Amino acid sequence: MLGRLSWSAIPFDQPIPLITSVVVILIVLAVLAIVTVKGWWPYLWREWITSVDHKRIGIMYVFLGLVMMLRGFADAIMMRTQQAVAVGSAQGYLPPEHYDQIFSAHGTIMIFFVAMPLIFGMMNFVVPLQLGVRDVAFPVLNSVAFWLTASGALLVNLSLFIGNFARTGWWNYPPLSELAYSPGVGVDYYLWSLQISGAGTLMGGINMVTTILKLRCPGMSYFRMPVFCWTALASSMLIVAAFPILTATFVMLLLDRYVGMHFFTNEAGGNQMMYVNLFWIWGHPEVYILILPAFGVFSEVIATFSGKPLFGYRSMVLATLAICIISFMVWLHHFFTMGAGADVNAFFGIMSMIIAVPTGVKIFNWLFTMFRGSVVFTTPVLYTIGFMVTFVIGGLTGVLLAIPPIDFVVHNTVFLVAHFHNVIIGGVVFGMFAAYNYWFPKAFGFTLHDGWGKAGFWCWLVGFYLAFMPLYVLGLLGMARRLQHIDDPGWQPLLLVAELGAVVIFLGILCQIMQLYVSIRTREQRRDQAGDPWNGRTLEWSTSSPPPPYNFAVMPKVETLDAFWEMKQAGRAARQPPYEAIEVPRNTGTGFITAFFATMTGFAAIWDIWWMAILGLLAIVITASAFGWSENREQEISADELSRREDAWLSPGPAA
Amino acid sequence: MVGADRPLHERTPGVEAEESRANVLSYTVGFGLAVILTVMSFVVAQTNLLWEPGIPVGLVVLAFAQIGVHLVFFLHMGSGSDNTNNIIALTYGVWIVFLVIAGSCWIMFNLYANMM
Amino acid sequence: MIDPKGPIAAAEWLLMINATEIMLVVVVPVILATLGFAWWYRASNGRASRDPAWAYQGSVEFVTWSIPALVVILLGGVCWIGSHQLDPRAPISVNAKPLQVDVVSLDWKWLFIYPDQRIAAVNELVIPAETPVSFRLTSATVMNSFFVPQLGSQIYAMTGMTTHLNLLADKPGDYPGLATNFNGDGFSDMHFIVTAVPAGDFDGWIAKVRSAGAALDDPGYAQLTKPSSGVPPTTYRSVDPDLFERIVDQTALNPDKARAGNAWCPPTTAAAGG
Amino acid sequence: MTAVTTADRGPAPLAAAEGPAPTRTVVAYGFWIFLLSDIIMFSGLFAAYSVLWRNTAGGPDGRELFDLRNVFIETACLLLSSYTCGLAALSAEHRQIGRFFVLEAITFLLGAAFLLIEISEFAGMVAKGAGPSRSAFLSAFFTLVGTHGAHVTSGLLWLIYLVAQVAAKGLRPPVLRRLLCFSLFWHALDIIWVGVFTLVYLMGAR
Ligand code: HEA
Ligand code: HEA
Ligand code: CUA
Ligand SMILES: [Cu+2]
Repeated sequence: MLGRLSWSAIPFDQPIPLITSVVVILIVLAVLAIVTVKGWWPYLWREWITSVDHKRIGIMYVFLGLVMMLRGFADAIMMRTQQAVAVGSAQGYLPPEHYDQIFSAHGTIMIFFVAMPLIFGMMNFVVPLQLGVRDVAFPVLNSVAFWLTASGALLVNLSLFIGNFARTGWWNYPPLSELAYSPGVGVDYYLWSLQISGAGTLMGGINMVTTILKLRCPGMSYFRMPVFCWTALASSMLIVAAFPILTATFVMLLLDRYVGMHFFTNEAGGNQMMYVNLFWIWGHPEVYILILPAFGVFSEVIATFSGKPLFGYRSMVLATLAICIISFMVWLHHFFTMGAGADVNAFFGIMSMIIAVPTGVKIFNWLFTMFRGSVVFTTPVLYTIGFMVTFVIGGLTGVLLAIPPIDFVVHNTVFLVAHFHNVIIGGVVFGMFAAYNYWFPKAFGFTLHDGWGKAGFWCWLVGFYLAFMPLYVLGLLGMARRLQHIDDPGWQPLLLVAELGAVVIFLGILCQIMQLYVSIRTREQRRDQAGDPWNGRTLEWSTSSPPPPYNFAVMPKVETLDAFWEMKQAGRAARQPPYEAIEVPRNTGTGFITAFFATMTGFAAIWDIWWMAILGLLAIVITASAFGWSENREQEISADELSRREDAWLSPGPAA
Repeated sequence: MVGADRPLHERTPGVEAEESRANVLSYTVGFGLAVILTVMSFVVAQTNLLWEPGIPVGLVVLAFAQIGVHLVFFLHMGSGSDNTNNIIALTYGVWIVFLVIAGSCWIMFNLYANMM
Repeated sequence: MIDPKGPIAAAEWLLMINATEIMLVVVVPVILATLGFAWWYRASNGRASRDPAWAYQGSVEFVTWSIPALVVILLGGVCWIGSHQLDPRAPISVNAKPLQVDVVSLDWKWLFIYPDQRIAAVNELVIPAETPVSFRLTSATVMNSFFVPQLGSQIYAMTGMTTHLNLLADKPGDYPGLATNFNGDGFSDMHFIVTAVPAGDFDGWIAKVRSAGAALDDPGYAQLTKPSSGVPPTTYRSVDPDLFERIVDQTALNPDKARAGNAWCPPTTAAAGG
Repeated sequence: MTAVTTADRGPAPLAAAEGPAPTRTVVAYGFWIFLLSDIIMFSGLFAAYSVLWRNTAGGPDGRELFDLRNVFIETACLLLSSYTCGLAALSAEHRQIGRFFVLEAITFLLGAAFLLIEISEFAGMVAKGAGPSRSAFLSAFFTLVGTHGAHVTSGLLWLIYLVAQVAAKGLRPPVLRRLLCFSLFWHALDIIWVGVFTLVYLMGAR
């Protein structure tokens, strides 16, 4: 009846997971209780859960990403602490079977449920606004995509309380991940949650590509699109091309595990190298899926706060597209040491280095954007400068790794761990924090407190260097990654420095939480009445903060790059045109319901509860069919309503 | 302007002006070509009409031709207002498919050869 | 940093230092310029000249593309040559006959077989200094990677497959070796010491091993395949020199079983079916 | 959600630079991107098959297992169904609802015939002891061909569902857009089948 599920799945005998579970469950229950007592459910259901507004969905993505970041950080600090104390003959406080789950969960969560939701959130929120349109191409699909991502995140976290997570690293390489070596539910949690969220990601990518290519306001030709839209397009194109391969690869591994096939097993002609190959065909483009939108953010921020157009716009676009294409031709650099011939290794090494050219061009262009501008040091700008300094170091070590003979001596050491945290924290995370500070007023109608934001930045910057520079050194000394304990006592000082770094990062997170708290408390003073707090250049700043459900009462007409800036220069901003009725999509529970049943199906499949899996699948089909039958998907906002709303915004203090 | 004759979700007027240029003739021509190419594939595979070692190459070429026929006559690539975008997307897709299959084969066969 | 003790490692470390230096030539000025530009052009600096319209200049763009391109052309050349020179398969050309060592990754220990000497050892690798060592590697369980940092390159070990690696120790000494590809709970303890002895002493070591300890027969090997970690170094007085091939074929544990390995890449026999 | 403003009421916008594209274009383009991603998904399976097809682990290979006569009939069914599906799309556009039903019925029958042959082929192989867990080759074979079969199955279910919509609502623009997506899907399945019969069957049977 319940498949493999029994009471023994709950970790009563392991204090650490048990206590964590209890605490997390209590927090969740407390939140649910508050929501119930305050009677917020109807509001949440109407305005958020069933929302198909791209802005709301974007905000929910970012929220999901930030919450998952806390989980990922909890894992990170546990790992750093373990490695700081488990030196010499000491075993630390985490036994291998627990430590192994933690780094696997950390990597998986950080990539799929922190970084991806954050970039998707930013793209969702910003792209339609920057394109001057009212929504994405497929608003309901957007909601389905978000909720499927949330469903995957839920499943990963469920593994904490019920059963356990994979102990195979975030790559989940077979044969270790095959039934023979990982008989438990851990790998199944990994596979199903990523399959479900992967489906969501693919939908999101298709939606973004279609939106950017087919829905732009009048006059918004390709070369008038803001750079962030270009990077969102490139990133989404990579998603559309890469995620299906991951899906196919995981299908093969699932078939191996569930029906005894032999794609990657040690027996019957299976070939484990093929998994590695397919995984990285997805995996390498994935890291550029993450970094490209961050590049877009920096481009917007640096131009806005230098009071200048972005230097070399066309070069920037060209570089973005070049990265998009080339990043699909380098994947072998993740397994130079597998034993391929010198020609193959050298080819992929050189292709990898070539990416340094367009990336370098971008760095130079940001540099020249500041040149002869007037740079205002807001929090987003600090993140941008911190990024430029930090990322080039990570890029340098990346290029080192791209030279096969060098990779031979640092592959799978903590040198590599340092490289990718260097580019991910210094690139993606900084980018998302810049975006968060930059677009927060647009999303919520008030600015964030700059002082706490800057304090957070400095903690993150210093913490990052303390936490990861020692790992470069340790890697060169020959310390492997994923070690539960370390034998050489001589390495302990550096490991303690790294631990300190993680603590400083934690302080940064506290500052950010304070920033949010203080900003909400003082929101009345920090209202963004005009909708343009930074003297922005692109269309999202031309509407109110937060924007109305329909974004623009009258669709903007664009004649130049940096459209809003030029409009302000020409004095054409905030003209009050005659309003006409418009349509916005109607909210629907389709996304939430689909994801609910997807979670159920995934959970059932993990625990071999087949009746429930079939039921869940049927329910998904029925939900989709019901939606596919419906026709009345839009609602009208009348001209009167529009003018009432717009007057309310424009009259107290007209913009520009 | 939301009339009863035009449902709400028709975002833009002029939707029906977008009709495809397909007609019975184009489908029939496409079908005929596809049949010929299919038969040729089967014949080439099972007879010795083609030089033995060249057969796989021949089959691949025939498959490409056939896919082209499908794209042009059934999926109407190359007509319609939206054409350039469709073709760019297709080119990108084909390029990725090529990289995945050819790249995997190159890497795997190289690994096989180096692991003797 | 690390202290290379063989030509392969020395070359790789030198390459790393060179490549780093080359890139620092660009990266350091970029960092300085970032900080400098940001500071000088801060909004509150009255002395900075401003040009808020300056967003394009062909010559500047030409330079911004050229600088990284030139660096990459240089490093790309290094990459191509280095990959060929330091290919793990390439034999090391010195005037000594290479020592053959077969490496098997087990859960969670390393088995070293000396096929010519017909002896074996677990978690202990003794080699003659100044003599090239030619490794063949495989795994009896999951994927792993064999790495002796001070001697150079690492390479994967995988079931049903044979990878190749050539290393050389310049001087006698003890060099730590380790597994770098995570392979389960016992991973952290899967390390060993490579002892390079003066070339003359190697035969003495062989003789000593031959005279003591157990023989590694099939039951003994079956015992080794059981998961265990932190296994102390052990030597075996004798071993079937074909054991490695049989492990690759996956016939070592049940000889009657037909070869189950990868049909495309049988390590010892010609490829079945072409 | 385009504003129905005066400016939008002009002739149908041709280039996207003129403003958001009409719904039909957007839907068709989105679906086209989905199809490309689906084809890329298949390319992963094709790659796996190409790498594993000789790894028969001492078990039967394609020469022993494949019956090209069946494959030819399967191909004929699918090709013909693509043709009738295209004609059905035409009748839908011209609002010839009777013809539309007949043609879609033929499409369905041909697709179902294809599936039946495939299922009986699979069943025969399993009965011979050549099931998907016999060898890596057979795993790759069943997964690649089976995934295509699963797509055909969902296509058939989708077809029933759409025909029901047409019967209930008539050929209204939203229904027409869904039909357009379906025909794109059905043609794309045919394209994938060309890859399958060439790579798997014709080359494998030699
Ligand atoms: C956001 C994520 C991100 C980004 C942007 C990058 C960027 C790069 N990465 Fe990184 N990488 C990862 C995330 C990322 N990486 C992850 C997660 C892994 C490991 C996963 C795992 O194993 O778990 C990894 C692993 C990894 C490896 C595998 C190593 C191994 O497994 O042994 C390699 C090897 O080539 C590599 C190379 C590169 C290169 C060449 C770049 C380049 O794009 C960098 C380009 C940038 C610059 C070079 C700086 C700016 C340029 C200039 C200032 C111009 C002048 C300079 C020059 C011309 C050199 N990366
Ligand atoms: C997006 C990717 C990402 C990010 C951001 C991080 C962030 C961090 N990671 Fe992680 N890491 C990976 C991806 C990432 N990591 C991957 C892929 C692996 C490989 C796994 C494997 O081996 O399989 C790995 C492995 C890994 C290891 C190696 C384990 C080992 O090999 O033994 C370690 C060890 O210290 C580590 C530490 C850290 C630390 C200290 C941080 C810190 O920077 C902590 C970061 C903290 C946060 C990001 C918290 C967030 C902030 C908030 C919650 C915001 C506050 C709220 C408001 C603003 C409102 N990571
Ligand atoms: Cu891989 Cu032989
Ligand atoms: Cu990579």
